[in-house]
Formats: sequence, structure tokens, C-alpha cells
Amino acid sequence: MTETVLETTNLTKRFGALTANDDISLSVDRGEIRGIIGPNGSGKTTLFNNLTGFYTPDEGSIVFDGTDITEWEPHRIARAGMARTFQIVSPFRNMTVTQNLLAVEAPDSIEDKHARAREILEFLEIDHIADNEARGMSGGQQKLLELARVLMLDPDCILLDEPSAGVNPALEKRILDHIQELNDDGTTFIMVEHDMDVMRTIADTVTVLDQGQLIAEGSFDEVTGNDRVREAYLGREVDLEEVLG
Amino acid sequence: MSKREGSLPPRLESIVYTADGDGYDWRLAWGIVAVLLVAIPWLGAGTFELRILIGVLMWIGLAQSWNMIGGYAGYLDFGHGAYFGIGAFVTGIAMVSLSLPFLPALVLAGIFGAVFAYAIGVPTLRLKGAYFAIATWAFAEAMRQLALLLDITGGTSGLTLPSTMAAFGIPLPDLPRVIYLYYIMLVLSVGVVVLTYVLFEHHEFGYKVKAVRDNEDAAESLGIDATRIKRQVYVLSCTTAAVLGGAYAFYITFVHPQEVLDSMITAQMVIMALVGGLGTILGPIIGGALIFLLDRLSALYFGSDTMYISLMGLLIMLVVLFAPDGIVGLLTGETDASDIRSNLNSLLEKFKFQ
Amino acid sequence: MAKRNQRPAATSSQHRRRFLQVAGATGAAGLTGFAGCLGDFDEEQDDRDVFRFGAVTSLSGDLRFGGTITERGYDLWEQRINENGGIEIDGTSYEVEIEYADAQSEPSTGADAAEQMIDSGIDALFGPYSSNVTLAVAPIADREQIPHITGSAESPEIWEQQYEYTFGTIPAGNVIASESAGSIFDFQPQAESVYITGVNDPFTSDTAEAMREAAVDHGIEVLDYELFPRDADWTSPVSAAMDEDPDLHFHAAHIEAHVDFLNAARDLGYDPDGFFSHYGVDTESFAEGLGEDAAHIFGATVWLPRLDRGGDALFDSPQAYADASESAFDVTPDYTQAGSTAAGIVYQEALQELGAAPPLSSEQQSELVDILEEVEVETFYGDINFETDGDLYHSNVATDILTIQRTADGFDVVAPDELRESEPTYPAPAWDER
Amino acid sequence: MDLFIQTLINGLLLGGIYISVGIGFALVFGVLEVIDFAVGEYVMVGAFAGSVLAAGLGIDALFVVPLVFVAFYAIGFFVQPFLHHVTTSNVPMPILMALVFTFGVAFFARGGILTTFGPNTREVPTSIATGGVTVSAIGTFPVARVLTGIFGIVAVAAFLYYLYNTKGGLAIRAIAEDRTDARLMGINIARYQSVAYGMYAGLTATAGVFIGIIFAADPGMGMQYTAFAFFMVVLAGMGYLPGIIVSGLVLGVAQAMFSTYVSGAWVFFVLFALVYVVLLVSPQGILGRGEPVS
Repeated sequence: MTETVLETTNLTKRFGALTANDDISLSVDRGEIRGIIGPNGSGKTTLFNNLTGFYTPDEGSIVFDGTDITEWEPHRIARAGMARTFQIVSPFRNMTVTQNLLAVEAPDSIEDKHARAREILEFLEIDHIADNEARGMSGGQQKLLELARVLMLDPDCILLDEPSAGVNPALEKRILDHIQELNDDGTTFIMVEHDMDVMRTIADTVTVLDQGQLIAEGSFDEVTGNDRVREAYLGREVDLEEVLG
Repeated sequence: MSKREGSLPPRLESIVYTADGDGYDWRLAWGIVAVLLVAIPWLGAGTFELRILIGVLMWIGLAQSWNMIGGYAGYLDFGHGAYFGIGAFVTGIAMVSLSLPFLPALVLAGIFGAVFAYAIGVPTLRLKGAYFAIATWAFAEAMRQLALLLDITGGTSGLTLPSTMAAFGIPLPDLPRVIYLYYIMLVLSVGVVVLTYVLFEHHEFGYKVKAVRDNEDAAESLGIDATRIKRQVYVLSCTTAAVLGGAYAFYITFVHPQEVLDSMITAQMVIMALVGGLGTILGPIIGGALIFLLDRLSALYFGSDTMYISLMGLLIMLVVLFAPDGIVGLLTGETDASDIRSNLNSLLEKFKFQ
Repeated sequence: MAKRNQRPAATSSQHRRRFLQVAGATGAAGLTGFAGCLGDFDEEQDDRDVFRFGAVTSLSGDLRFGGTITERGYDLWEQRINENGGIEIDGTSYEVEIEYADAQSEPSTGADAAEQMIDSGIDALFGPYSSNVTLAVAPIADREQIPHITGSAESPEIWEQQYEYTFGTIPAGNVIASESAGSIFDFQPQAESVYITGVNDPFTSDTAEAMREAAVDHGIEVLDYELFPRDADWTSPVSAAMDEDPDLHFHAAHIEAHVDFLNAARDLGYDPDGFFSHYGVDTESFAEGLGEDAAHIFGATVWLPRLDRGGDALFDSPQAYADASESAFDVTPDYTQAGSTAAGIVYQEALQELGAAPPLSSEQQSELVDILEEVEVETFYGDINFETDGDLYHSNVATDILTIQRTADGFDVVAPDELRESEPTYPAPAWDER
Repeated sequence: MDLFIQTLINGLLLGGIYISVGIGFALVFGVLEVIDFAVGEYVMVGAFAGSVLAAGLGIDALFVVPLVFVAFYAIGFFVQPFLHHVTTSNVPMPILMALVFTFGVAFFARGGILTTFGPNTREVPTSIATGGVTVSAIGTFPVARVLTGIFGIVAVAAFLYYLYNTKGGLAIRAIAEDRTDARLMGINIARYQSVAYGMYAGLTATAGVFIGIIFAADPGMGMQYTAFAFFMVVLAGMGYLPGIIVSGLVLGVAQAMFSTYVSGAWVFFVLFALVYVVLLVSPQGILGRGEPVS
């Protein structure tokens, strides 16, 4: 049985003459891992910003868990259960890992934030650096910290902006395993990712954006076989996997 | 390290160190400080010493109050002094025009400060960085000009407050007035410091504030209502400044716009918090005490030479250049000799014009 | 997972070192501070053979200009009396010693300074320049029962508060302004209208108000009365005044704003029959600021060097005082400086009458105040006698108020009649005819 | 003579004074991202330099203007590396730190002048720039103010020419755009930042000479010019240099008109309130051309 957790209708965002998101309608099922791909500047991050309230769309609507959240502010959307990370890691530099987690406005259902934080750090296997200051940590550890912070929200749906970028392969695998594990427990993921291997292994469905428009949607193999997608990436017909994979 | 450990007799050690044998028990140090502060009027301190201590306490409180918005929240409030002045005037007006005793007047000052801060904070906090700094500064200057023009503030004449303890609000034994003023300032200043410590260092609220300072977008994405947090910090810090201003009015008994709304008041708060160490609990305490004592005592003892103004300037420059974490940074070892050396080297780099 | 509150050994040693450093440094800073505070404390009530005075003046901040004039006045008294061997009590001479503190033009610093000096065991206080600081110091003098004479504060607010231990040698500014303004209204041909501007500051706003009241009393039409902020640009007020074409223009300001105002008036060619400001017209700073254009401006003073007044033990005439000032500071004294020196002479007389050797006990200090209340001293500055009740309580009311007019190289007394040195040049010539 | 026109003249000339102070400040703000609290103190020290040099050399203060410019250019050139060090240091709020540093500079300058020259005002001697020129049926133009206004406008023009028509100007604009990119392009940013700050210091001190001629040199005069420099930049739109002319004139004329036709006493209150409201309503300045609020 599938249930729609997130649905956008005719979502449009313009910056002056540029239409960064153009009439995007998409729907994500609960428990899905949705990949979003597209060349640079195709509107992926803008879409994230629209979904999480950092931008207010010019047209269209966003419904999350049956509620219209189009005009909501970011913090309200986060509290409603849709969380995100950023392309550039953004830990709170002058705090310890634990404090980073405690800062999160966790839902009321979490009674003991300290216990929850400990649990998450143990789950992500970074409890040994719980009292380290974020600014001294490696990029990979910071990525994990971001994921940990997001989990404090106990979200239904997590939007990840390039979770594996700049991370060594071992750590990348760890992150992906954690994502998989969380997904098995019912968390929905929407991921922007450039690494096509990652997409192939993890994504249930892939949505392709180009110049602000949704140009294809389907399984990884379906979309990479799509002519329009190839064109979008390279402007001519080549084997996408060969180039990017 | 082990040497030092062994140098204490075991009994003392059990008092000085925490139960798990690891690290110092800070509570002991603070306990001693607290007892000393309470006992000082009875340990031979005269009126002058108490006055100086009142000044020290007040400036620690003010520096800490600025530190909330400026240090912890990272908003350069250059109009903070306005709330000090507003608090002083509200207290003065309540005592003179409404004939209220000091205590209710002080409460009124706090309430008024809070309401005013909210009204100003809502539009002003939408600005960031230098824009916020200049806007708050313009606001504070406007307040000073306004106070010079209104009748209720006494205009250019200022207000003269009742100068006996009879106006305090509750009957008190007959002790020198300065002792009461000392305790009033002690309670308020320690209150501000403790409040800051609890809220900003030991409470989720503080983590949220720092989160908003370090990365507002990330904070928002984690459910933190940044706008609300900023307003809360602003109102809190402005209210404490207003309350301290109210106490100051009762202390000095003469309130004048050119003094309590002087832009130098804000400047001094900023310098103190910065020299001590921004966004730390100890910074404003050390910075406030040190800068106030340097400034006041040099004015009193070397008063006939204005050179000390330049030396203050030099001190500020040196701290910014070589110890940007402030004195706290030096004390905690965060800034050490090698940092200063590398700062010096990097400074010399900047002189390579070719 | 590791227990959070247990730190690894390395951190703990750092932790401890940090504690010691912080504790040590805080303690050291505190102790240094206290040592500083207590430095003078122990000297209190020692046997000594000098009279010790504390002087609170503004050597920095907005009021530093007047503050240093005050300092010179007190200094000159100290210098001269010590050259004469000091104050003679029962056949022994005691030198005097004045300590200064910078009030930074701020009441709280001034108050701390006063308290510090009283704590250090001074016999009496010299007052600060300006009413702001005086209003913070006077209650302390009352509470600590220390005699306090100010040689320069002119604001009427001080006297309205009726502080028991505070006295002033200079008449209140509103009294000076009002009397002097009145004498200008009597010049022929009589003025029919006046335009009054001023700076919206404590002392100057009182002066402006006094000018307006004087005009109303004399039946002169006040075309406009307006106050401006301290750093205002004066071209617009001048243009507005020109438009009204008054017979006289009165301007209530300190020297800087007065010079700015007259510069603007000259540049724009504003020519009423006379300009008047009560304060500062007799100072060198005013003359230097305006150069030749200072001529014909009316002002007021209560004292000047060539006045034919008696003298006292230290200075046998106003001119002798001026000569002493010239040789000590290379400065021609104005009435603020003279008034400050006169404050010293009043102390000297009162101390001799008291007849107590230093240091003074607190009973003797209170007695000194009783003597000051009654005192009538003749000085180079003029007669000094403090009012004992009403709105001018403890202000000197014995001094004559003189209206002056600047000339090409100085100024002449033009009123009152009995002290007049020359007829006023009235109406004054236009700027371009000078 | 018409009061309205004369008030307008007064306001425009007052605006000229503000422009002469605001232009350098706007430059360092725009290019170096330094909010210089010492701006008013450069005016003050410049006025004293003018006074001392003119009196010492026995010449008209107008003739020492080049000397003052060169001297303060040199001073500024060697102050900037300190600021550069602070703004690029690894502290949480480098811009704030730089601001506090300039605070220290301001204290240092004020204390130094006070100690050296005492509290008195000093005349900046001139025999050329005195009096006023009356143009019949229009109004009177005070000579010193006219010269100051011309100086201000010429300074803006010269700055703009330098920025847009010379290699040095290109380098400075590149630095303003992005410091790191500029370095990658091979620009010696230390040198050109120093050039920019030196020009600012020289120009502002020179404005001080003119202001000293109009009024006098006074150790306490700095703060009000700091305030006005801030206002100018806010109204002009931060980082938008040509806006300085407009904002200076608006500020001057508004002040004069308000003073004459509404209330003298309330004029500063209204100015400060105006700056506050402009920031809230249109943080990019009255022309809307400043840098966006980031």
C-alpha cells in the first residue's frame, strides 16, 4: 500500500528573468528514497529551498502529510517532520556535537533530549566525539553530525543535499548504510546527488530536472535511458553512464 | 601536573577537587567569591571603595547584558545604551512625577524596557550586520535627542531623584546609603551574570541562540524559530540594561540625557565584552571590571593627564590585533605565545606591498 | 558510551591549569584594583602640616575647556599662597595642596572623584566645572559634610536645590544674563525687537530663558525664541533671523557654538544693531576664534583685570592677579578663572577665622561651613558674600555685573553707568563696514 | 532676498561639507568592508594639522591642503595593514573586530590631540576663505563653505575617475568584488587596499582642514562627523559611491529646511529618526542602489 507523503503542484519560482523552478509537479510516496538529479543550475537546490520554506514559491502549492505548507516558514516545516541538510556543511561551529543536537527544536514526543541525542550518536557511531567542538572536526564527521542533527527532529521525510560529496569512500558507505537503515524503519528520503553509483544503488525513483523543469521520472535505468535526459546533461547523445558513472 | 596534585594535603584535595577526582570544583571558588562580595562592606571598605565596586558591578552587568545580544547572538547592538538611559529615566520619572518608591519604579523600568525593546526589536532585527549596527545607533541617538526635548524627562535640566533610603520602598535599618546601593547593584549584577550563565551556557535556549548566530539557515532547518529566538535575546538583554539603568539613577540621583544616553555607554559595553572575551560568561566579567577600573582609577589618580585616553585606545588595538579571543582567551590558553607570534607574522605579511 | 562528566586525563590537566590561571588572574586583577583604591586610604588623618584640598574638574569630555580654566584658577591660588608661606594659624604657616581628578565631564566620575578625595582625608573640596557634575557632587558634600566651593558653576539649578555644604563664587548665569540684557535694552536708540537663539544644553537653555524674561520685562518684542541642538549648523537660524530683521540678536551658547554662530552671521551678512551673548565674550578663546570679527559683540562679565577693585592678601588688585596669571600660564584670566581663584581666597579667610590647624576634624569642617555662610570677603575678584536663603541659596550675590563690548583689541565696560569705560558703539556697524 | 532660496543655499552648502566627509568613508566601507569609527577623528586631526601647518609656515590654510593630504595618505597607507590583518583573522566576527579596532584608533587620536594641544579650540587661519559673496536676488554664499562643497564634489569625481579609468582603480574594484579572486588574479591586495585606505585618510583629513576653516579645530569635534558619515552612507546605499552626493545634499537641505520652517530644536531628532526609518524601509538607501542586505 502506498501513501503520498509529499506532493507539489505546478511549483514555480522565478528570480527576475530566470525561472529556477518551472511548473514542477511531483509526488513522493511514504517510505520511498527519491533521487533528484540534473545538471548544475537545473533547479535542484531551489526545489529544496521551496520545499523547506526558505523560498516562497511564486506559484503552485506544496502539500506535506496532507497539509498545505506552501507559505510556511522553514522552522515550522522542520517541526512538521520535513528536515533537510545543506550542500555546504553547516555545523554550529562553536558548540560541541552534543550541544549541536540539543539545539534542535525536537518535537514534544521526544521527552528526554539528552537520551535521544546519545541514542542517535551511538546509532551513527560518533558518540566518541560527543564532546568535541564541531569546528575541529573533519568534513566527513561534520556530514554525520548534520545527519545526526536532522534525526533529532524525528522526521518523516529527510531532504539530503549531496550527502556523499567530499566524503571518503568508507565513510560514504557508512552514511548510505545509515540512510538505508533509517529508510527501512519508514523514513522517506529525497536526495540530490551527483554520484550516479549512489543513485543507482539507493534510489527507488529518480526525478530529473533541467532548466527548472521536471523532464523525466522513473527508475534509475529508465531515466538514464531517456533521450531528453541525455540531451540535458550533454546536449547530444552519449552514454550517460559511461561519462558520469 | 602531577606535581601540583601532590602539593595539596589530601584533606584539602577532597574539598578542592570534584568527587570523581577529576578537575577543580569551581563551585568552591565561586562560593569564596560570593562570600567575599557579600562581606566586603563589613571588611573595612569605605564609601569610596564601595562606590568603585558599585561601578565595577554595574559595568560587569552591562557588559554581560550586551554580551547576550552581541556575543551570544552575534548582533552588533550599537544602541544598547539607549535602554540603560530609558531605564534610568523611567525610574526617575516614576520616582519624581509619580512619587513611587524605588522598587516599584525599578520594576516599571524593567517592564517598560521590555515592551519598548520588543517594539523596536521586531522591525530592527530584520536587519543584519552593519545595517543592524547603524540602525540601532541611530535609534539610540534619536532617543537622546528626544530626552533633551521632552518635558517629562526634565529636558536639558535632567531629573534630580530623592537621595535618601526612605524612597527605597521597604523600611530599612539605618545604615549608610552606599551599603544599600552596593547590595542593590550586587544583586542585580550577579543576577544578570547568573541568568546569562544558566540561560546561555547551560540551557537549550543558549544552544539555540548560538545555533542562530553560527548559521541561521541551518538553525531554521532544524525547527528553530530564529526570529523568535533573536527577539527573545534582544528583549532580555535590553531589559537587563534598563534595570541596571534604573539602579544607576537611584545611585547617582541625577539623570541627564547627555549622560545616561551618551553613546559612549554603548561603546564601553562593547569594548568591555570584547576585551574580556566575546560570547563567554567570564569575558564580560573580567573585561567589565578591568576596563572600568583602568578608566575610572586613571581618571581619578592621573586625572591631570589626558594621556590615559590614548592608552585605552592602544589597549583596545592590541587586544584586537593579538588576542581577539580577549583576556579569557589568554587565560584559558586558547591564545598563547605562539598565537601571538603567528598573529604578528601574519600582520607583517600585510605590509608586503610589492 | 563513555560517561560524559568524566574527562580524559589530558583535558583534566588543561582544565585545572585553566582554573588556576583564571583564578590567579582574577585575584590579581582584583587585588591590584583594590591596592589602587586603598593607596591613599591609609594616609587619612595622619598628622600633617598642610591643608589638603580636592578639586574635581573636567579635564576631558565635552566640558574640558571650562574644566581647565577652573583648574588654572585653583592652581594659581595654590601657587601664590604657598609662595607667601601658606595659611597662618596661631602663628604657624601651613601650605596648601590641591589634588585633581578628572570628572570626564560625567556626573558619575565626578561623584566618585569627590568621594575618593573625601575618603583620602581632604579638608575641603573645590567644585567641578559645570552644573551637571556639580549636581552629582553637591549631595555627596552634604552627606559627607565637607565644605565645597565651586568657582565656576553658574547654573541656577544648583542653588535651587539648597545644598548646605556647597557654595559658589560666581553669580548664577541667569542673573548675569538677565541684568546684562536689561542694560542693553536701555541703549539709545532703544531697541524695539529682539531675536533669541540658544543651544539646547543645561546652562545655555537657562540663559536663553533669562534673556527672554528680561525682554518681556522691558516690553521688547521677542520676534522668535528658539533653541537648537549642540552641534547644529547655524546658517539656517541666521537666515531665518535675518528674515525677521530684529533690532537685537541674543544668542545663548558656550564659546564654540557662539563663534560658529557669529561666523555664519558674518558670512551671510546678518546685521542687527547688536549681538549679545552673556558667556565667554571676554575670553581669549572667543577673540581667537573670531579674530577681527569679534569687535562690537556685546557680552557680560563679573570681573576683569583693569577693574578698579580692592585686593586681598594675595593679589592687591585685579591687575595684579592678571599679571600673575600671565606669568604663570601665559593666559589673560577671565572671570571663571578669577572666580575659581577667589574660591581659594574665601577658604583662606574662613580657615584663618576658624583658626584650626590641619587636618580638620569633621566638627571643624562643619564649623567652617558656618563661617562661610557669614563670610564677607574683599578680594581682587570683588566682594564675596553668600546668599542664605531662596533660589540663590549659597550663591555669591555681592558681585557687580558688567556689560561689555568688544573693541578692535579687547573690550570695554559699557554698563552699568558708574563703571562705564566707554559709550557703547550702538548700533554696531554692519560687517562689511568694519 | 528670499528666505526659502537662502535656506536652500545653506542646505546645499552644508551638504557639501557632508559630502567631503562621506566620500572617503563610503569608499572604505564599499571596498574594504571596514566600518571606520575613526572617520570623525581623521577630520579632527586633519583640522589640527591644518591649523599647525598654516600657523607654523605662516601661510593661508588653503595652501597646506596638499601637504595634509600627502601626510595622511601616508598614515592611512600604514594603518590599513592592521585593519587587513583584523578583517582576515580567524575570529567569529572579523568585521566587528575591525570596527572595534577603529574604535581604538579613535580613542588614541582623541587622547593624543587632547594631550598635545589641550582642550581649546584652535583657529585654522585663512584670509582667502572668509566672508560671503552676495549674488543679488539670489542669496549669499559663504566662501569657505563654497570651497568645501567644491572640494567634496571634485573629490567624488576624482575618486570615480580613478576607480573606473585607471589600473589601480580596477584593482580596487576587483578587491571590492571579491578579495580572494582578486588575489588569484595577481593583484597585490595589500598594496591596493592600502592605497584605498590612504586615499580615504588623506581625503578625510583634508576635509578636516576645510571644516576647520569654516568652524575651528576642536578636539571634541570628531563624533558628530562620524555620525554624519554613517548617515551619508546609509542614505546613499552602502557601497554606492555616487549616492554620496545625493545623500549629502538631501541631508544638508533637509536639515536646513527643517530647521528654518519646522523646528530648530527637533532637527537632530528628526535626522536620526529618518536614518533609522530609511534603514528599516529601504536598507539599500534612498536611491535603492546600495548593496543588498545579506
